[in-house]
Amino acid sequence: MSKTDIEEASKDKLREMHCKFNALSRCDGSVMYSQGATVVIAAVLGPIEVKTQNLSIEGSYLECNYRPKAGLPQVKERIREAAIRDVLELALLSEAYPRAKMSVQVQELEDRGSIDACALNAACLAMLIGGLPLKYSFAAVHCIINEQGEFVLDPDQNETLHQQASFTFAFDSVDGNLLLVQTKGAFKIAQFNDIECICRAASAEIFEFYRRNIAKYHGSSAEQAAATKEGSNGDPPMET
Amino acid sequence: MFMNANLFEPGKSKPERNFIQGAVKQNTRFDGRKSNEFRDVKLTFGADWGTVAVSIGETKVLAQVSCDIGTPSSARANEGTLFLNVDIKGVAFLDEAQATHDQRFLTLNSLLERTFKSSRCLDLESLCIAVEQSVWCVRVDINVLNHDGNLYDASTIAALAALMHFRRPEVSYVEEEIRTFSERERELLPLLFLHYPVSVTYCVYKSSSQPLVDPTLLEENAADSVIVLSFNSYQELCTLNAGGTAPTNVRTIMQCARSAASRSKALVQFIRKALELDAERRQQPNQVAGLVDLLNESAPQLSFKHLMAEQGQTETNKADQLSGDEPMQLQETVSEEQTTDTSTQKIPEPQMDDSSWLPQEQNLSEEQQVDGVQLSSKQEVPTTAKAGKSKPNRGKNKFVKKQPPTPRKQNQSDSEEEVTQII
Amino acid sequence: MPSKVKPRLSRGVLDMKFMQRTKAKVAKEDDDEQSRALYSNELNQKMLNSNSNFIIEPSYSICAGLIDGRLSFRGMNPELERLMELELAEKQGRTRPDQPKDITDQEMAEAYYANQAPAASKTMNKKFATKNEFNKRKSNDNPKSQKKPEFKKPRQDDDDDDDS
Amino acid sequence: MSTNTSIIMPGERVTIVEDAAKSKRIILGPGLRRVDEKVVATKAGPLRHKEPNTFWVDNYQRRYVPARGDLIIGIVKARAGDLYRVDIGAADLASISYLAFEAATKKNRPDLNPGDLLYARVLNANADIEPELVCVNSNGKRGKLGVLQDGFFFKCSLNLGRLLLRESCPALAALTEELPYEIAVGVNGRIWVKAHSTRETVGLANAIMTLEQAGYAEIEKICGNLSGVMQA
Repeated sequence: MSKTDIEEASKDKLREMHCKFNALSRCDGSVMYSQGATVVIAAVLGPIEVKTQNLSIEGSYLECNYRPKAGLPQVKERIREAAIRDVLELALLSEAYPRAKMSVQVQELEDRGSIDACALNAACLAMLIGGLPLKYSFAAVHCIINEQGEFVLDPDQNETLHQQASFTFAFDSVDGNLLLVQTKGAFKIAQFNDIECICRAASAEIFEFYRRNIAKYHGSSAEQAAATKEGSNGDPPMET
Repeated sequence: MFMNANLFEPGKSKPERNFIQGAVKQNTRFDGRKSNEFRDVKLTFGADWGTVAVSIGETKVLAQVSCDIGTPSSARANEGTLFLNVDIKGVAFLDEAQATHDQRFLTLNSLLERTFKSSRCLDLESLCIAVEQSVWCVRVDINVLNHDGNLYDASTIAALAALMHFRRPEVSYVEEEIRTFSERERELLPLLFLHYPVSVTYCVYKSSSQPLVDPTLLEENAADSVIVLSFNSYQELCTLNAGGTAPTNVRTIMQCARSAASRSKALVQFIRKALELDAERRQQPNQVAGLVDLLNESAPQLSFKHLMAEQGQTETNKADQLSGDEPMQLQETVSEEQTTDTSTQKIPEPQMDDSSWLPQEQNLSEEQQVDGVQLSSKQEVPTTAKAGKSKPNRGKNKFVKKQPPTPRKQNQSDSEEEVTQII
Repeated sequence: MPSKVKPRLSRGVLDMKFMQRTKAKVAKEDDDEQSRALYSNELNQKMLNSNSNFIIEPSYSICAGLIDGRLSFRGMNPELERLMELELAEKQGRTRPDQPKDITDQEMAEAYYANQAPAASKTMNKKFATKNEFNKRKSNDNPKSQKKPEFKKPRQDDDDDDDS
Repeated sequence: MSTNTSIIMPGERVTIVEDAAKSKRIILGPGLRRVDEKVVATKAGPLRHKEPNTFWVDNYQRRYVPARGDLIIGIVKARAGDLYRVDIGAADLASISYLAFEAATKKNRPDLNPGDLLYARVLNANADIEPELVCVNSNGKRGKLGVLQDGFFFKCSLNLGRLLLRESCPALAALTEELPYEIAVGVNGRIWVKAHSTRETVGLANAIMTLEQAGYAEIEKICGNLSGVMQA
């Protein structure tokens, strides 16, 4: 993670990302994730017991909630929640645990722009840490066209005040397919294509961030793994 | 079906319960604390006004205060409203633990209502814009993030700190028209307080006469009864909640109340100090990091041990009112600092033993500033700016003489309040 | 479905006593065919023919070869430690150690030779023995052991369950 | 091996395993799945390999997923006819028949009550049916299984459970030097400990919990330090 401050000028860079795994002690996996000054916390529980009305023998039932920090969820939050659920459903390998429920909760801590993308990325990290079976990981990127017609990647809240159009994309990690497209405002299709390219490039950075942090979390375990391997080589095969 | 608590709850199995009972008897706590020792409290203020994250050990709570303009109730036409909302369903997953959730949620909710609403800690009259027409409706949302015992204290600290941190925009009411000033036009206003209540929780076990303060979830679940006391910084009781199956004698409750009173005082002092530091940071440009600090390990932490240790040090330097060995302990490690805390509690005890803690107030020098703010602010018309006053100025407040009758009167009205509320 | 129609045995033939094994075989074939037909649109040829080199093992403990998690050290639970020792010995020696005996070989041999014969014949012998012989044996036995042969209770650990 | 290369992410093809599968049979552990002839990861974490032919993905998962043969610690929740319902920290409650105890008969039922702790083996685990436990081995003997009396019990991550149960794990041996104790580690992330006194048990449990925060490599260092933790 670079220590450089997020400058207003850096319109083509993601804001600085931070994350802290298993910040909460009781759930099956949690992550506190920040992008710039936007902070969200995501937690997963699963596979757990499912209510009969949601039970499915085909695959697990996914419950997904987004909670604002003040007040009850309104329409805006419901839309965000639905968007998160749609992406998670695509990524989750639900047939691994039929007759079970996966619960993903996203709690907003501080909204300073790009909250949709942050919430999605946090949910992805929480699922990775919680060990839910996934088909692929995903990364979401937010980008706007400001009033000067410039593209601003991952804008801060005060940059979004006068925007022409805003875009949120989510990409999968394997084929780079688009999992989510959310646009608002007026734009040309050429601009859309350009922004899609910018966001795709930025998503690679987020995937790298995921990998680096999970590696860090598993920490020094890599050397140890090598040691265990050698140790277990000599051992007789285990009996079952 | 549905008997399975998907979330693991410690303290529900027989060995755990037996073990805790045994350990309490031997005065041993699982995390090595003494029976009257607290976990460290940490505050993190958000970039927005009225956002605060509180952690007591692994218990984490987020509180957010918001406000908008609404109509007052007809019974109290000249008062704003305070609404408290507790959310335990989010990332804490407390709704998954089916059997206990209702009880826990209701107790917590009623505790908060009684501590903040019924005790009338906010000066609601100051939130009135136009009588019978529009008032400020203050809403506190408490989001439980993680539950490792003592949700009560974490919630009350979070609610209090968030309310104290919150700033509302100024409004003018001219010719039947309300005009709200933006932050650029006029400085935002803090809320006005009559007193500052905060709760302290104890667990009582059948096997021991010694209650445990600040229980972890394990201790809480294994406890026979839980006592929650809310005190304000004048050491007046605002709420007492005792339940469970352990027979508790009066002496135990008095003992709890005594230490809770001084603990509450220290906590309010701590919150105030943390707010001061936050205000200082806000003076400097680009320094407001907000809740990102939770992720940043090098960020300055507003922790109870840290701040109050400093406080104690300056206090001893200034007033020299505490015992001589105090600074020595303070320089030692974290665990030692905790004993400082307990020793501060112990010092007043001999005086309090004559069954009243009011005489003891004479010793307090630091706390009385509250009255300064309160007295001056009490009867004032709502729209005047008082931002400066609530910023505690400790030097000045030393000279303000506190007046015990006022808060006491307040306190007596509590019970009436409660009665009317119930009706 | 097989293209070539197989000759089928009639029910009458199959009901004959000596055709029972063939009958079972035919019934099984029919069953298999039915189930194949049932799943034919879900199973493809590749799935039927592939002999996969993969075995799925969902247990971490088997994958990582974890040891049993119940352990006792320094005499906290002697019964458990005995079990641990046995396991260790088994692992090291790769041979099954002798079952712990309630009666040692020595005892067994002595008892056997003292009686000279299996127990039943001994009791019968007693009946036919002369008074003299009987007394002699008794006096021989007495100094050696007063122990009356009795039913040996199972080992302590065997019946712990009952009182726990 | 650098830290980065050993981490695999969901959806990634694991070619090392595919190559190995060409010559021999391969056991795919948790976190790996087969899609036709490809091997794809479903979880994020370091790829582990055990000779001769086992591969799996290590993960800091905290939710237990029952698997046949696992030794786990469960809490008896209720009695339902011929069964006891046991919470093992998985999605569903497990069941154990009252005949699945040593020397149990229809007349002679084991005396279990809600809240009791059981160290048991998972007999059956399938996504579609609730898991079944036993407290006897194939010879009808109790062995190490059964009710855990007294002591103290706490939850940890699944990872810590597995960490302690590696054959080469130094932690338990290091603790042995401090005091005599008895322990049951369930791979469902639950640990039960018992020592002679309350204070010792608390120390022991705390010592084990400090390992939770530690990575694999730090464990040796911490083990050297355990006596310090115990005193505290």
